Amino acid sequence: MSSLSNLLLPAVLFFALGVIARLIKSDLRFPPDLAKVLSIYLLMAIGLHGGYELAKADLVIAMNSIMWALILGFTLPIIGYLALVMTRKVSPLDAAAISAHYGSVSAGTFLTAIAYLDNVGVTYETYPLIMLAVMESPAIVVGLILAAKARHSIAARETAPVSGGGAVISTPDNGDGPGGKFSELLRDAFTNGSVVILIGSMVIGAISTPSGMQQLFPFIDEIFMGVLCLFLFDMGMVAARRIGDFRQVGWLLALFGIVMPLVGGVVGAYVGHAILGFSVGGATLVAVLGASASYIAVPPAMRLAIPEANPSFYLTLSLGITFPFNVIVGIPIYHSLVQAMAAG
Amino acid sequence: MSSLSNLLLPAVLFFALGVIARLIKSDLRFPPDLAKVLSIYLLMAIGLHGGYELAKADLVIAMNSIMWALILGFTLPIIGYLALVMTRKVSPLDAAAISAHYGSVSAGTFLTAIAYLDNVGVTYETYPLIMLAVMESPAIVVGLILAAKARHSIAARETAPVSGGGAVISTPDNGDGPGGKFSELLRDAFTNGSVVILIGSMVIGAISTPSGMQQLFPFIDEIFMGVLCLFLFDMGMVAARRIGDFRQVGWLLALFGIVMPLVGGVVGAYVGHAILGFSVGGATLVAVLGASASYIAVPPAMRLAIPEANPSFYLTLSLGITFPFNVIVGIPIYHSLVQAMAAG
Amino acid sequence: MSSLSNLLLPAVLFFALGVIARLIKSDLRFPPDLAKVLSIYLLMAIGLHGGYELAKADLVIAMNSIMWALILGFTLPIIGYLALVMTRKVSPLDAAAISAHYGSVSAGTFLTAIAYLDNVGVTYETYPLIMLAVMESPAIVVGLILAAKARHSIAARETAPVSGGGAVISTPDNGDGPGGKFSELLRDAFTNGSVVILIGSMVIGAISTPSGMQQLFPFIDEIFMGVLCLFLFDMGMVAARRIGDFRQVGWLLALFGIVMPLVGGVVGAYVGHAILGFSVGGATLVAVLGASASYIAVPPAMRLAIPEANPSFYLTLSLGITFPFNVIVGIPIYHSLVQAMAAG
Amino acid sequence: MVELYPEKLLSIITNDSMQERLECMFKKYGVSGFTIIQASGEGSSGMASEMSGFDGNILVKVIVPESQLQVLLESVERKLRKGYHLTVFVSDVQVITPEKFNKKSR
Amino acid sequence: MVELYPEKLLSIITNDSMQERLECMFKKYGVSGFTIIQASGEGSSGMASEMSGFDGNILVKVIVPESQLQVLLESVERKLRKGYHLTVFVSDVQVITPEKFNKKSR
Amino acid sequence: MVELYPEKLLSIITNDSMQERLECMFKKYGVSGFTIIQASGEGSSGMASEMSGFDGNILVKVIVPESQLQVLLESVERKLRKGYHLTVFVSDVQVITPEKFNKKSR
Ligand SMILES: Nc1ncnc2c1ncn2[C@@H]1O[C@H](COP(=O)(O)O)[C@@H](O)[C@H]1O
Ligand SMILES: Nc1ncnc2c1ncn2[C@@H]1O[C@H](COP(=O)(O)O)[C@@H](O)[C@H]1O
Ligand SMILES: Nc1ncnc2c1ncn2[C@@H]1O[C@H](COP(=O)(O)O)[C@@H](O)[C@H]1O
Ligand code: NA
Ligand code: NA
Ligand code: NA
Repeated sequence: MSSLSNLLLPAVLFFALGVIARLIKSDLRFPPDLAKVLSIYLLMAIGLHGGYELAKADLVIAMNSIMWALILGFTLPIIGYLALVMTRKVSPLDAAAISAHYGSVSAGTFLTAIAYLDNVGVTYETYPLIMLAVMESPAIVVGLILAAKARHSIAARETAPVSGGGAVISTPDNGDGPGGKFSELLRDAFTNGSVVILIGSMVIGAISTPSGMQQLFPFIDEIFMGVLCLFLFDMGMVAARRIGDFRQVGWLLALFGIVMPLVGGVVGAYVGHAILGFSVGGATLVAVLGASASYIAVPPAMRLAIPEANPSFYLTLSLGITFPFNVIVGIPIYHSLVQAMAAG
Repeated sequence: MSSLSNLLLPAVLFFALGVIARLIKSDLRFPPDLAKVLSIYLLMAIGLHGGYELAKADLVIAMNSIMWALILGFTLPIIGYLALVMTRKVSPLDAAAISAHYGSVSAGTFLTAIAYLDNVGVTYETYPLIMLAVMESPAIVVGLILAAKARHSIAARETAPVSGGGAVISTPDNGDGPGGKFSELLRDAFTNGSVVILIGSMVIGAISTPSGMQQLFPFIDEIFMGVLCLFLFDMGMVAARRIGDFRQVGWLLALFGIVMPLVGGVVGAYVGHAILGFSVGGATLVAVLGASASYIAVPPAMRLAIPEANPSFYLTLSLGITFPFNVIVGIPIYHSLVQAMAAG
Repeated sequence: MSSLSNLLLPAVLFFALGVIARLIKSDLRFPPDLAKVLSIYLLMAIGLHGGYELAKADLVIAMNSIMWALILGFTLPIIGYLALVMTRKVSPLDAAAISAHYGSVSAGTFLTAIAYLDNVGVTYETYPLIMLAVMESPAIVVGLILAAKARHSIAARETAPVSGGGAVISTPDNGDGPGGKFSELLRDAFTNGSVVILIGSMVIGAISTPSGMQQLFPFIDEIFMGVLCLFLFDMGMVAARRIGDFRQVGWLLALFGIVMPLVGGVVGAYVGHAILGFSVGGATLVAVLGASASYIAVPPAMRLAIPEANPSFYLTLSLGITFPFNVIVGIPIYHSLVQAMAAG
Repeated sequence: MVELYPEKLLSIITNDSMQERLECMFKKYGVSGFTIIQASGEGSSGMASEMSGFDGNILVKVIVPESQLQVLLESVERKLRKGYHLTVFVSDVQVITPEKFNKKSR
Repeated sequence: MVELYPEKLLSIITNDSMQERLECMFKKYGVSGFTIIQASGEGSSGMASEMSGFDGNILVKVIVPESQLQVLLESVERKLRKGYHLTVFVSDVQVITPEKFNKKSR
Repeated sequence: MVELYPEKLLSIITNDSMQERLECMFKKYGVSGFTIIQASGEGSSGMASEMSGFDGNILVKVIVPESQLQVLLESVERKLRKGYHLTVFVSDVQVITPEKFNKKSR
């Protein structure tokens, strides 16, 4: 029932429309920059709103949430990495790059979850929003560490560089290798665009004069749902373009794109419900944070940090499999899961 | 009187401002993607609204409207084609490409007509909206059929290929000619972007949960008129850029760009008023559907389907002549016409 | 106190966020066309609003305002030019190009001033809006005249062309030099994009039917502040990119970028308060007009009209120094200044 | 010293509605990759409006070994003969990694 | 086998405010067409901000027969001498349909 | 008659996340300027989505004297060896103002 109501949400329906448009090979194309503009708006709107609410929030719970966001962001990629390495379907560097995506989050999925909760009339805390902002970065750092480890073991095994499919495998030269400018990549992780908009808007929402915020509310509230629909319409097309690559990725890897969010969802639900003590709505949002994979902030970071990894793998998994899975069937599942936890 | 009030509509005034900006050679340029984004919004907004209303509509009238939309879409291009071939000013392939535009419709003109009716306080049915969605495609198909016919008769007359002005005239080689991949072009006709957005949004508007739609209304209602103004401002500049090409097109062809919408308007008014039995507002909208020519969906379709035709001809006619004519003087004329029919 | 409240305005805070994003080297990038679209919206919204109000305004005061706008637009560049030539840090042609920017205005600064006045609850007249529209052009003309004068004196001093840093200095050949197509550049000055949108929207706001305007108000009112925040966020990043060039410009020139707006602010405040007799709010806006420098309309005009001038100079000054100075500290200063005048 | 190897760069300027067909052509003949850039312009078929997102041009670039160039050019010529508007030109380029361009990408 | 004929490709990179003037120049000298691409960059006149839609660069491409190249270059050189910032370069290209580039488009 | 002087045009196609690094490289080796164009495409690392503003390609163009080309190519080759995806090609161009390209811009 709740999952059916999910499927009748305009936001989810527009995502499906985007997917369908590609499947029927429509010539519909959104301008390249539209998704970027819409996501800037969405992050700004949700950040302002969250900051405004958080100004009244409990500092202890907020700190606790941040700590658990960090723990999730560090732990989930390690789980993913170990699972991927065990499949023996991808190189350790690919495994590092892919799993970094699963420690991070997808704002699009998070916002769809909010639309879903609003629609079924479930309330939620604002703390998951800080967690959203916090979780973008650590996963990137873990990805770097895993990659450094992987490169080390490759170097131990081989002495001469071997040329692989299309790309030449990196020799770990001193200090100038992709893993070399670690500090630079670390800075990149914490100053990436989404984090700046989200945290910046939260701070502005918290410190602005109330009359100033009052003038902003129509912009960030009234057109929000419409913009979200447009964004998901666009992303539906982008995701569907990746679905085709999925044969290339292989069945086992595709399966990872569905199992990993379920694992992340369960862990997130437990953290949200049992550890942080959030309501059903709040814990569902934490589950969604655990389940979702980044497709905006992490891919360019991985291109720079782990150039040896194949972008087709991580883009297809996060954008073509996990994102549609979460938006269409995942969210109601995580909601039911938390309901069951709360009931049990 | 009603035509004066048309000229004081912000939407029409912004269109005029766009035209003037080009005529005085202002350096004003809108980003190339803006018109595309605005038209995505407009189609989405009007589709959602229409779908929401149509969910409550009479199925028999709806079916009837669709049937007559198909008839209009098939008949008008044939009238146009015969008229153009008679002028002997353009090749049969040009005639096919031009007339296809007149069987299709212009959402910009349709929306201006809605703004006009709202402004003079005339109500209208929602059925013309389905007709708008339906009429995009058949005209493209008719264009293909006319072109195939034209190519056939050219091939009958000539045996060796003759190189024409800049482009080499197509020899109808087996199955691989522009008319060859007919099925593919047919699919293109029915999956073109505008149709997908419009029909998709109508379906979403019809099946979404009411609470979901409620959250969308501010987005699709409140800023609608402003977005329409911005769109027409932009299109005014685009249209004015084509007005200059009008000497190149010749007086007789330019005249066609004014007479053809009048013919389409009369036919549409008759269908809307006498056959479908719509109110004055609804029949005016059907007249506008008959009168307007596509400048978004059909041109790229014709570039692919009838590459031998000169794009300057059909773009100048539909965008540079018929579109401004309809927006500035056509709409009040069609309205008066339907009023006269209703009175008589 | 009032300056603190300025710093807590969302619009100013977003500007600061944009600056910070660049300073911490975030990879945040807004699509190139976004600032353009947002400024089109802002000019259109403020124009419509102003036109609507001005339709009820006093014609004598309006005419008087226009006259004083012209006087400011012609006088300020001359003051700037003389000051710059005295510093001997830039060539006369650079001085002409730079000072033209200070006779013109920055709509972004003007709108921030409006947000500031709204926030502190100070009312203002609509006349400064006409002055905003009027002041874009004369400064460009003065720039041309100063450049023609400068070229003349260069030609008098030298007979053979001398090749300068990267660019070859122009020899005043007959009628075809950059200063030659004077009439064309004059036309450019009065048909530049911002002027067309602003004056066009004012006319539309004044002559539209009231019911037509009613439908536009949600678009031009409710989302206005949000769009302004997004625009200033973007411009903060653009400005910050120029701040780095400031060493290249030199300390004395950088100082000009702060002293010149103060001079313009004092002159504007005097004109607004003592001559035009506006309220504190209105006179503050006139002060802001005097103080602000153009960074949208004038730079491309100067590239065409004075190609020999170095764009780094005028872009760094107007965009990297004067704009942030005005937005962050200038506006409250001009406000206090007018308050002092009104009190004294 | 980095060594350079000769390849051919095929450039095609046309209306953006042709994009899908060109991509099909490239895949059919197994090129190693291609690049697409938005453009506007004027030519024998009038102006490609740069003022609206509708009806713009694209500039397509493909680097291929000399051996692959002819078959692509023949395919292009067939399209030209059907009336499609393609502005086509070939230039000589030099690359560092010739093996990259001599095989199909996937 | 598709035959190829030599032509010249003139490329100009400059500020987008120059677009109208360059188009005028092309029309004056009767080129068969031209193509314009948005760009950003840095050079002797500082950086052309790619971060805002204001004040960007354009890359203009014109294919002309060798005979037409000189007169265009002379016109370009006159502009350079007046102080306009134009980054200009010429390359050799080969085309399938030389007649397309040897006459004025309209 | 306008005289022409030979220069080298280095073109690099890569993911837009590489932009900052390439700009650093150019500044380090003191090129006189560079130009950047947005692009999309497909290659050995899959498709660079032209459908969203995320994860697009860039085409970078740098005109340098022959003497400067080698050091740039060596730097590019080092990046390739680390696994970065760069599609690189060099062409011969001719310019009017060789001095413009033979010195650092600022
Ligand atoms: N001589 C030329 N130089 C550069 N681009 C051209 C030339 N001729 C045509 N084009 C480009 O090719 C497109 C189609 O040209 P056409 O097929 O001649 O209409 C034009 O819109 C231009 O962008
Ligand atoms: N050496 C170069 N290579 C490539 N593009 C350049 C070069 N020098 C200048 N440009 C381009 O030309 C524009 C104007 O250059 P300039 O006239 O040197 O300021 C720059 O913004 C760059 O886009
Ligand atoms: N043969 C080619 N011709 C033109 N562009 C290419 C070619 N191969 C790769 N590219 C471009 O370079 C980008 C990266 O290529 P790759 O490193 O092979 O994934 C692609 O997205 C294309 O835009
Ligand atoms: Na996650
Ligand atoms: Na029609
Ligand atoms: Na000023």
